[in-house]
Amino acid sequence: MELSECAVIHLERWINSMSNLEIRNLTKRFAGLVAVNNVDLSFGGDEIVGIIGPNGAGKTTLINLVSGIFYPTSGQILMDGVDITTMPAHKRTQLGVGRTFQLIHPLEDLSTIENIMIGFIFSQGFSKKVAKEKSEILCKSLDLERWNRSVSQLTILEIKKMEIAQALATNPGVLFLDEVMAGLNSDELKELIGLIKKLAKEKTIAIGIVEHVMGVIKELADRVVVLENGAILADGSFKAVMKNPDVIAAYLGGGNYA
Amino acid sequence: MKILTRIILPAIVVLLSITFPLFAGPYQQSIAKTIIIYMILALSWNILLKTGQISFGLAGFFGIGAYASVLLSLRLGIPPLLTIIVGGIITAILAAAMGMIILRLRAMYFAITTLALGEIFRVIIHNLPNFAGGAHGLILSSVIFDGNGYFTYWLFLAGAFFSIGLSYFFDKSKFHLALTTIRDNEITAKVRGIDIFKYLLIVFTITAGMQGLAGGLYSQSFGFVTPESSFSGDFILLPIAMALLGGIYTTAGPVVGAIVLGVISEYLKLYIPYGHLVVYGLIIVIVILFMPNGIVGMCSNTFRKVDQFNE
Amino acid sequence: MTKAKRLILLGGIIIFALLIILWRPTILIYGIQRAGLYAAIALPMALVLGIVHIVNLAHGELLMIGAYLTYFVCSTFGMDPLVAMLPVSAVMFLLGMVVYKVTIKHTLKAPELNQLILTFGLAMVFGQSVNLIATSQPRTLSVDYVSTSLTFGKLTFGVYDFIFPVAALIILGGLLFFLRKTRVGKAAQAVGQNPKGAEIVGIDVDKIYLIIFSLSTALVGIMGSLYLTKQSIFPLVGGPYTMKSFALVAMAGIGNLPGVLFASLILGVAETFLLSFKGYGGWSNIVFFAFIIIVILIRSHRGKQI
Amino acid sequence: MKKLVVLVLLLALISVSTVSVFAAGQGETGKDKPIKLGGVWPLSDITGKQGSEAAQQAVDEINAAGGVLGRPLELIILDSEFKPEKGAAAIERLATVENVDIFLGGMASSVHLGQIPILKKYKKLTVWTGAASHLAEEAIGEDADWYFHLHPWDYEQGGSYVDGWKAIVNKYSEIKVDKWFLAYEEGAFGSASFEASKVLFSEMGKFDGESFKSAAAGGGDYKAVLQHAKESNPDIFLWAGYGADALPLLQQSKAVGFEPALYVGAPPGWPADFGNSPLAEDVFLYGMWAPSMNSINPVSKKFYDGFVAKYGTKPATYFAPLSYSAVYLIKDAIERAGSMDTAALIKAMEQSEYKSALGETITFKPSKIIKHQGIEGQKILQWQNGRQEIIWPFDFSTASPVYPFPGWDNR
Repeated sequence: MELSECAVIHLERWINSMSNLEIRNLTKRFAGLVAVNNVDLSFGGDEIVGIIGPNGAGKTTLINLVSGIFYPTSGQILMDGVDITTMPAHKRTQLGVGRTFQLIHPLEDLSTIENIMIGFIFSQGFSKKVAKEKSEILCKSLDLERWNRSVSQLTILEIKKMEIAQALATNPGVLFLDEVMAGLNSDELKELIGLIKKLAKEKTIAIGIVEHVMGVIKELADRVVVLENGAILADGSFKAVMKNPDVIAAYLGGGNYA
Repeated sequence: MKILTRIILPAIVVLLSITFPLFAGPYQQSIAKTIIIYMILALSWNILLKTGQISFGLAGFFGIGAYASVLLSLRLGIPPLLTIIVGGIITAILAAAMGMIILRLRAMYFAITTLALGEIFRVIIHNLPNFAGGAHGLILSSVIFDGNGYFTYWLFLAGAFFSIGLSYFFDKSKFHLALTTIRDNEITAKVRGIDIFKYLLIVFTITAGMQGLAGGLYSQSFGFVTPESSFSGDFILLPIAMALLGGIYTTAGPVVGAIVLGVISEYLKLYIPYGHLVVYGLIIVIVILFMPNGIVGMCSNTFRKVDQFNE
Repeated sequence: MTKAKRLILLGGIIIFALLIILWRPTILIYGIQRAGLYAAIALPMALVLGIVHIVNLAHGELLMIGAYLTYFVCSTFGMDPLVAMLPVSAVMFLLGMVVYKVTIKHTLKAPELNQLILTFGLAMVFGQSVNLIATSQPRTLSVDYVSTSLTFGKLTFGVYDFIFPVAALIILGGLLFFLRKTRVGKAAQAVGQNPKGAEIVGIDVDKIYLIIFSLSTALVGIMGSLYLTKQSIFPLVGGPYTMKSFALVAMAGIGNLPGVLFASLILGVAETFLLSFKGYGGWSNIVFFAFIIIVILIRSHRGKQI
Repeated sequence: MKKLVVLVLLLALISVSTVSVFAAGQGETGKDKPIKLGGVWPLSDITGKQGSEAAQQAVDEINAAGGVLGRPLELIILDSEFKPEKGAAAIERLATVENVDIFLGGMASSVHLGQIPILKKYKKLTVWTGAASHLAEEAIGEDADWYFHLHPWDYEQGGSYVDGWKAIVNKYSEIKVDKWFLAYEEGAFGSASFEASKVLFSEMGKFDGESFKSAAAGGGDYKAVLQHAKESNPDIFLWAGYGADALPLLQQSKAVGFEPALYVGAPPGWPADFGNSPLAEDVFLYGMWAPSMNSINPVSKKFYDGFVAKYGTKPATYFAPLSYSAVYLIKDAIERAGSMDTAALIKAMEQSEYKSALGETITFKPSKIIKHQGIEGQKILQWQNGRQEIIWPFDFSTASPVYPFPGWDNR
């Protein structure tokens, strides 16, 4: 089944969704160090934004702030104009903030399909029955065929897909993918890249993708944001950013990028 | 096969348990009643455990339910049957209020806090001689149904069915998904739209209500309450042991565990009058060592293996 | 807790203490003695909880066994309990090894609940076995020196009980030295913080667990001997101390040994403070648990926003 | 599949538990069919253990002497585990599975409260040796003519102490009991003694008291109470607690320098070789029986020697002679009744006049509520040279009191 087809089936609630996330001079301090420093960032529609930077640059912290795992020290977060700065995480999800996690942690005590259902049920309020149907369709759309297996039997790629599906099931307008590519071989990488492209365009989800693999960013990102020490160092097209001397310095200084 | 397991067998069990008094003597009935008390506690504790929260507050809520029900019939003359239900509700309300504060705690901090609260209830009751009978406790002029064995048994059975029903609901409804997600990973739960606190509060309240209900059943059927017996530590660890030995996270587990341990303890003491508790303890140790997933867990595992073999 | 806060708290406590000394010195004396007993018994549990990560519900029963061993040694060989302490602790160490190897070892992979109920079963076995052997009739060693007392003017108080705070300090000091200075101790701490990591860097986690559990059993055994000098013993004597210790450890926070001493001090003094008001003794039981709840809640509030 | 297994298991268990009804309870029939007594005690506790053993001893003695009405006695002993529900289930079993004719035993009021509704259901002859709580008496009620209670009720014990001390003061003029202090354990047992005593003793002088946490409940620190006792400086200091409190109390009294002229303890039992402690010397105590009774009471001697011979240990609690007496009371009643008809048995029991091992000749009189109360008070004894000597009632006295309580240092 083509994605475009099933998209129609299970995206009816998404038609008018051209979400927009706006982050206004956001700052987060942990005892002493500044993890996120006065960040201004705004994106939406079907834009794919690559968020890069050396380790400890505050990429994941930024996502945690937006998705409500932490509350910021100062600044503002607006989702479609709604101030969600101090909103509990589960409410933000219902407003369309979605994310995956750097470290995969599937829910071991639930089946694969149930792992996906929870999004439909608790974010969108579907009944178990409907959620199941929708999840199966979603799985098909992601070529995740073995949804009846227990999580422990899945391959890494399948688990990654499952977690993306779990996030999609919450009907996000803005979706953060935190190093989804980690641990995949080149073929799997290609597959997932293709998938993400489709998602952005066909479901009109704004995607913020944190990635070390520059190739992926190059492939996917319409726009790249570079963080260093929690502050935005550069913001622009991949080419432009990569030419930016500060960025190069940062990377040579910061060292590692895959 | 499906029909057999889904309809016929349960029907038989229900029928048997209802007609139990007709072919079993008062002695078996009274054992069954004790088992049911512990079964309700084990089930309720297991439901909360599905969220990953370990409660030691069983005795506390049990005692509150017991005292509430006795006080209601002594001070306000409310009919016993009603006091049991109202007692359960009062316990639930109290639990909800406490939950607001303590459900932020996790793991052993939550466990010890619930234990401490139970103790505090006991001490308070203990120091209210005029209102709650103080150290002596209180007695009722008559026990429920004037001690009619049949009705009392059926009342207890109703309590058991109610609890099993609740537990089954938490196993099958979307609660199962919410609670399991919370247990497995609270952060995932949050970002997938689950209001953790809300679910914890609901479950904590309901399970406390069940424990209060058990307390009411107990006090009304024996016609008395005392701080020592109504808040007894036996109501904390034995139900937990039963749930664990039966198999946690399932409804069948606590039920089986309660029946097995309940029956075993009765039979042991017939054969070893002066040392049965040693053996009882040994059995607990051995089961934990050799059936880490409990009886139900083990059975289902073996059968899963068989199924896979057949595939 | 930040340094500043800690200092403020300490200052407050000192002032409070001074006021009490002026008003009723016995409160502080008895409070400290009581705290010593609590802490000395709770410390071994804190050790096990912090490193082996199991709540040992048989803790109090081990105390009881230690006490009974001492009793039989003393009554048969006419030994002084403070001497008998040494052989007893050795035996208890072995007992600890056996208990660990035969039972606990095999539940460490399982969820913590299994360990909880396992130790509950063990507690039952220990308590009831002793009951079969020695009956529930209390046993007493009457040692004359336990009632040695000091008199300042009108005030007379027992001094022997200071053996408990002393014991607590020795145990704490010893454990801290062991954990911070010795190789095994450092390894143990590593295991406590991150068993997997420790395994990777080549620490024999199982051996560490064995040592720590046996060590704590031996320490509880020693406390059993000390307990016997002051109290009559019976098969269920240990039970309450399991819960008290568990509560204290929770109050102090897992892995925080000095905290146990601190927590015991607060509770000990608070209890004796309430007890010193005639007729309010009944409520002193609440103090213990109320304090624990408050402390835990305060800590959780500080530790909010993971 | 999983469910199937579980359900099968369930069925199996239920059927197992029911089969037993028909399995048990079919004894032999005919003339030599034994007369069945059913006894319930907390067997894990020394009181229940020795109580049941003493009852068994009596049964064996009686059978050795040819039984009752030519029929042997049979005693079925069940454990109450100190749990009301277990105690109740035990009564149900004795009544329906074992088909006993008579209930006896008993210890712990809370357990008894759970049993009373069941006892009322069967209305068989019941001879109870324990449960002192007045609540138990209320629960039994006035019209339970089948219920015979041996152990004095809590208020009766208080009363007996008053009478005892009055008598002692009259006889020994030097003894002074105008100012009282009662330290009582905070549980039901202690509180009961306090409330009972408060009323009664206030008529004899100034009465004061405070509760403490018994070592049996994880306490064992009495310094605060002793401090207060010392401050109020009483003529007579009493403590109502458990055996585990006995010696620590004395030690801590010494430590805080508290030396009352009369030091009285009222635990249900005393720790092993308590008498050997120098501190124990001349401590007064309340109790129903002491081995010293052997020297003045042949029944007591018979019981004591028999018990030691049979079990190799000394009886350490008065629940032993009490249960022993209960069995003999029943035996006499059956013989007088000449049948096992309950009405006749009750009638015969009412006429009991049994010279018991406890000293008293047990007869049944009404107490506050119930019709048949056996023993109405405890005795006042004193530890002298490591033995419990009986001081009062004077007709059982084995020694005269040592007064005042010697100071801690001259021991």
